[in-house]
Amino acid sequence: MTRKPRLHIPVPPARPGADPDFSYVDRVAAGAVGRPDPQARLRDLPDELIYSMVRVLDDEGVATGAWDPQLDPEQLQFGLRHMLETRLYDDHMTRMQRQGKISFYMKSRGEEAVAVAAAMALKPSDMLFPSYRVQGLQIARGRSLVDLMNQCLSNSRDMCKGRQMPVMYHWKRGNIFSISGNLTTQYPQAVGWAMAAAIKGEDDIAAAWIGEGSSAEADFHHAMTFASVYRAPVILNIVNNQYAISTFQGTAGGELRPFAARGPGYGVPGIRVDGNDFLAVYAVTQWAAERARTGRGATLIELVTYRVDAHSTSDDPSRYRPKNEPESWPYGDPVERLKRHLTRFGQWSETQHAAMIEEVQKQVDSEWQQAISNGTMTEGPFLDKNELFEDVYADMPPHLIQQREQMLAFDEREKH
Amino acid sequence: MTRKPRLHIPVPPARPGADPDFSYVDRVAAGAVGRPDPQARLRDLPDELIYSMVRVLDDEGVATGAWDPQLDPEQLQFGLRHMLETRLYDDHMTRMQRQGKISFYMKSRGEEAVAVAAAMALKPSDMLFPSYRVQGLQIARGRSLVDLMNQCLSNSRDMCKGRQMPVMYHWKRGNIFSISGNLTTQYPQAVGWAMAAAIKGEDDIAAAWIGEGSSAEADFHHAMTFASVYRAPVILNIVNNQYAISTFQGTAGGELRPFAARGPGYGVPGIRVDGNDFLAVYAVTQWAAERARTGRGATLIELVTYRVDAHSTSDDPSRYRPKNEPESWPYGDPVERLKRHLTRFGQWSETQHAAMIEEVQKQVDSEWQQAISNGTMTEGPFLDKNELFEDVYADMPPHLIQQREQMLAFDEREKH
Amino acid sequence: MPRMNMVQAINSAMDIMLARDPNVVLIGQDIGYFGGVFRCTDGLQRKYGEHRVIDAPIAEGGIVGSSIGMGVNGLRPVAEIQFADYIYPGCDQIISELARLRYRTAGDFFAPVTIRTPCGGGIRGGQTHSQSPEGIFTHLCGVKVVMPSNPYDAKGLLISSIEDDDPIIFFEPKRIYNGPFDGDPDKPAVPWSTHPKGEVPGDYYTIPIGRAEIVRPGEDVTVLCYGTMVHVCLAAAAHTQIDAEIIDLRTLSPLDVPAIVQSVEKTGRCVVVHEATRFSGYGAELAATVQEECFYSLEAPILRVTGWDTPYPHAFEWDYFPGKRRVAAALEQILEMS
Amino acid sequence: MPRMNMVQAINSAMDIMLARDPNVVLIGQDIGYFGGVFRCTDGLQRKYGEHRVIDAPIAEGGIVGSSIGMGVNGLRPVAEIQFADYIYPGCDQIISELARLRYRTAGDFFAPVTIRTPCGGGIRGGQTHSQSPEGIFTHLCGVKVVMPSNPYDAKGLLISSIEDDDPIIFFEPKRIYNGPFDGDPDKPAVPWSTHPKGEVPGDYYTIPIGRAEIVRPGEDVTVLCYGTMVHVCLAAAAHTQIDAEIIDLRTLSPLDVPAIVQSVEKTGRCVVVHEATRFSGYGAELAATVQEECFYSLEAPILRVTGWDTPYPHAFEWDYFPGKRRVAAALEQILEMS
Ligand SMILES: Cc1ncc(C[n+]2csc(CCOP(=O)(O)OP(=O)(O)O)c2C)c(N)n1
Ligand SMILES: Cc1ncc(C[n+]2csc(CCOP(=O)(O)OP(=O)(O)O)c2C)c(N)n1
Ligand SMILES: [Mg+2]
Ligand SMILES: [Mg+2]
Repeated sequence: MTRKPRLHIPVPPARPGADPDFSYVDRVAAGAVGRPDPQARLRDLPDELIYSMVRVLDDEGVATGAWDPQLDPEQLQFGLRHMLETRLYDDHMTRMQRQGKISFYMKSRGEEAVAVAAAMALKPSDMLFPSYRVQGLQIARGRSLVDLMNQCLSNSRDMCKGRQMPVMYHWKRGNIFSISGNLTTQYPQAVGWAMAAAIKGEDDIAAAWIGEGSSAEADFHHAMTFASVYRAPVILNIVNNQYAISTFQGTAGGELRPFAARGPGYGVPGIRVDGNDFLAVYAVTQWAAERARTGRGATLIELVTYRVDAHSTSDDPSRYRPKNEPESWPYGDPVERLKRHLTRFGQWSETQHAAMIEEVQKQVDSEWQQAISNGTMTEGPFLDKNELFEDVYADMPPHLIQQREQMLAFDEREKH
Repeated sequence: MTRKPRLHIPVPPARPGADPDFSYVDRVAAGAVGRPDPQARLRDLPDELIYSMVRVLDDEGVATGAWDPQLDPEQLQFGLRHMLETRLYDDHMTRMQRQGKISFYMKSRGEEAVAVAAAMALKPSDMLFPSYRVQGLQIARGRSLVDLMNQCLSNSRDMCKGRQMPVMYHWKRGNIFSISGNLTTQYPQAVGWAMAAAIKGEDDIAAAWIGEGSSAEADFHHAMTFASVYRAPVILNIVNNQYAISTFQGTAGGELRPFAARGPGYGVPGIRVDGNDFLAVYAVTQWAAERARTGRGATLIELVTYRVDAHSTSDDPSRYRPKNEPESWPYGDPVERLKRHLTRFGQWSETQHAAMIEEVQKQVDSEWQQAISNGTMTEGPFLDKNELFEDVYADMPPHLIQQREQMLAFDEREKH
Repeated sequence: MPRMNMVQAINSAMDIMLARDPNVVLIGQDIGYFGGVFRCTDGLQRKYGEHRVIDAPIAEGGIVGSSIGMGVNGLRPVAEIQFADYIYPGCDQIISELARLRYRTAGDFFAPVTIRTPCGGGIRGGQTHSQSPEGIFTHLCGVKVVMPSNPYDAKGLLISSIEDDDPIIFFEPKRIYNGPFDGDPDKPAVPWSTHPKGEVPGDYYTIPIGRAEIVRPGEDVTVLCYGTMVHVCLAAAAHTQIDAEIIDLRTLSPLDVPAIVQSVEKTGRCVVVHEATRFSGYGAELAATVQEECFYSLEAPILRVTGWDTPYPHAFEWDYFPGKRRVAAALEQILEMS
Repeated sequence: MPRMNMVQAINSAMDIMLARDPNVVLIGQDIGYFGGVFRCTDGLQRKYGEHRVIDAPIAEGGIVGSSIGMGVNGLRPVAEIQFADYIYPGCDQIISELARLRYRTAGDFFAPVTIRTPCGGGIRGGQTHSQSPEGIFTHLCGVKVVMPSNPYDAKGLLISSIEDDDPIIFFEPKRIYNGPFDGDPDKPAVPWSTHPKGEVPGDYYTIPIGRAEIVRPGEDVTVLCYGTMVHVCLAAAAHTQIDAEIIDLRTLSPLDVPAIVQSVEKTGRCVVVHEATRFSGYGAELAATVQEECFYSLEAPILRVTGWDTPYPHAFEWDYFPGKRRVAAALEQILEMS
């Protein structure tokens, strides 16, 4: 009987100091994967959807293959604009956090296409259940940055009334659900929302996003099981950005199989897509949405991308991965790739691009000015302190009224 | 926008009054599925392991194909005897429940091979994490029926000291873990046990059993994820007996894919086996055990069988399925099939069989007499009432000592 | 007036709400075709269809999580957890999501989910069919906790719960589904049909959430109880002939403090009774509140009669269960004190 | 004597136990190579290897469930739940399995698992990084609940917890990881190095589980508190110059009742303080026990100073946090009463 430990421990390909090594990420040519009829039955879907990768944009920026969604230039420029807006918004808010203007922030750099393209491929009436790293959904749906900034500032116009940490947005009118600090809880909720739509005979569908690390939570299984049993009209997205804080995707169970492979076992199609390829994300989302809307049930989409920046403003990735790893991600940058595509076909230019960046930057700055005029952590206008006790219940019960009075009494006391 | 409900609801093929319909259960010929090298890598395992069914015994009782474990007559007779012992024990205890001698009972009729064959294919030092319907594990490992009966009686010799409902056995010396009333909790526990064995460099493996309905619980996902990430030496069995109390296996997510299909998505091989085929269950368990013991990690086994009797003594299946459904199960009865096999090759006879039944029945009866001599629900010897407060903690804390005294004080009080 | 047991009253409440509000749906294990292991949903799927009375997979977390989603999409889900002992896999969705959704979205999103679940012991169910976990949920902000003690209240409170826009954990003391139980297992079972609270109007009515009821007026000591223990306490009072004022809390959270204070200020004594284990249980809140509110009226310490601080056993159930004799002893003890 | 902050003391406890006992293993999210989001396991994987300091998938239920299995197989797992706010997915394994395994198997099986988890507010973490859920776990039979208030106790109690054969929920008040905090966020942060309890022996020592400590002897009122609130209470006493006897419970369950009774019988007054929400929280048990044990010594009702009964907010944190001024007000109020 051996006495040598033989527990397998997943180890990332490169630690700080070592050279980045993405040999575990297979190189797939754009257009390599065929596009099945969205009405196809699960058993007729080819394995390549899971084990290869849906890609449309090649390295030269040419769109190739059956998955090319054939979007017109305006749509593409619209997508580019919203990815840029997302990125510059992220950069700005990170600076503001460093300056102590907000308590915390989480960027989505490198993952903008995952959110923006998906939002564009869905109907405005479809309900979105986001994670904390798909702010592009809000921006692509036309949410003003001021609203988002107000939330991060917990100021007088914060849609959460100061009750959530920064980036935990929601948007009722825009059909975007509330972001929870507890991972994966939105997954079965999205399935339930979709079940209700089906029960009511409505055509709207739901879509939810989690990270690959979050797929280990129980709610992933709950969502997959319920989506499968009731054929719920829902799109379940796993954003595989290779990291969950410090642990690489192998620790979440991605070492042996792509996360998309979890689908078929439940009777749910899985698709693996290049998450940095705007056209591919759009096309795959559109395909899954058509299935859901036409009664073919759920689709599990793995979006392969890379978390370029820190997990959050509290994190320092240089502690656990090579500093230069981001540059060596084989599938490039979503903004650059869409830009190259547009430019190549004369629908965009460096000057236009520079102009757009300048314009968006101006917009971000001016919206920030607006936002702080609604208050900051340190300067008013502040939320009404009474809000602390509102919305625990639909109507405030006696003990909360009493506690609110106690709180106000203390303030009085302090004054004198 | 349609207004017609379009939520899919799984509906069983036959309700009470209708004719049984097992057309959803594919007929697979014995020997149809090949036996891959236990050292094979997941990617080299054929789909038929999951989408077909491993069967060895054909309808004539002939063992065919590569999965035939080639057991000698003594082993087969040993297996037959323990299946019979399990069955007659079940029948006896059910009668005793009807007579009010025990509070509750759960039979495993029709599923005896699932437990007995698996136990025989594993080493005595392997740790078993049972559900409440694999009592055959205990019996095949040589547990005396008296011990099991003592537990069901919560009598003075109950290994649970009256703290668990009937059938919630455990057997430390026999390496069988405690049965929990909470479904599926044993699954990640078995994985953890196996992780510890691997950490310590020991060769023992773990095996766990749940029902197909229980596979919907979060702990199924936890177990699969951890087993996959750490390649834990564990066998995860799903006993698909077609029912979870009143709901058929489609409600648990079995409508679109066999439960074995959940495995590969995690990087864990899945195998579907005829659970009423003693030889097939033995062979598949042996195969999975060899993989686990040689560092190839976990296997998910779906054992296809049928719950012939009520869920428990509190249940009445005629409320939700055709009365004559059990007889029409396409894969027969595990005892009959093994008997036919042995008889066909002159290693068994009707007279031997009748004699064995009589002998086992005698044994059951005499062990019951022994058991009730250790006390029943109504007659002593009873457990020491002080036991009520033992084992909450390793050492009894002051507040429990105090509460125990209060309890005893009440009894005193009543006496006078 | 029709007579119903608690199962029928609960069934009637859901029947009425399914008929009145197209957005009401039921989901749970074995609740559909089968009608539930305790028969509480018997006949409702046949009557309202498989899209409104839904058999669920065995995943309490999925049942609660999907119910939240359905609630956010305009439905009023009534989820059944087959036994309160099995609610824990749903804890994260209940505690982190259901209870706090309205707060964290400043009222923009909420899920009017009612979670029904049978609780309590006395049925020889052992540790996993006998638990009283209400104390975990009364500690949450954002959910209301209800536990009726009779058919009439059960129906009225369940209708109120389903109509309530806040999430509600609705505990059903399974020991009294078929008849009141005074804690003496040797006595022949009494059906609800002989009990005044077994008279239940066939149609719609509500009982307000947040209101306790005095089920026995008295002068000497206030007894705070709920669920099965209401009947045990009544029996103890009758047995000891102590003039106890027995209050059936009915709603555990939010608590009807005025009703309690008024009584304790009158009696000057208080006994708190529940089946759940004692340490850090719900009874502690009752004792803490009473001594805060009524300290100067109290002539004796508040006593707690509860389950012992052990898991619920299979054997010795009647030594574990806080029965008539233990409540009676506390009543006698507290009157001797001062 | 070396000086340590609480993170270093906790790290040192695990370091020593990993060295002393080959069966001790650590498992949790980001605890391995990275050393934990709060650095509590910094350097331990490098020192003891990946088989003993294990990075886990993001599945609290899996972490607890597999830890139970490891414990049953002879290991002593120390599991980290990254924030107490994320312990709920592990509730079923903790409540239904970990807490009751020894009982239901009559001692044949048990799992000596220690669950470490950072709790409490004061770090602008909002509702999902600030919770104090101890009251859910103190209600369980079969687990012990510990919460240290300083580096010296943290190390001694964690070593005792790891060596204990019973499962333990070990709460770490994250606000005081780096220094004591008296509740005033505007004051400059104080490091542990200047605090007597920041003097921590480098080697093995234990502090017994189940023992409270008087951190400030006094005559006029007993203050029961733990974790961060110990420092807030000390500040309130200093601020009001009230001669309060402040007891740091250290172990919440099982509770050190004699230490409490002795003090309250002396002072005749008691204030209970915790960060957690008030209704049905752990403080209720303290109040209930004190009035049961010390009723005739009490000159005033027991007061509770706690978090308000709302989710933990992001804005208004210092209106929510039961800070010095609220404790001080309670101390003054209780002395005026009688
Ligand atoms: C239930 C729960 N457990 C743990 C955490 C702490 N946590 C926050 S983000 C995170 C990593 C998530 O990684 P992933 O799902 O891959 O998303 P990503 O950050 O990469 O977008 C963890 C462990 C949490 N928020 N909730
Ligand atoms: C967590 C939990 N939820 C619900 C139950 C109630 N329950 C007991 S057995 C059972 C059905 C289980 O069916 P399956 O897993 O198929 O096992 P089988 O009874 O068919 O062997 C249910 C729902 C439980 N014991 N635990
Ligand atoms: Mg990630
Ligand atoms: Mg089954």
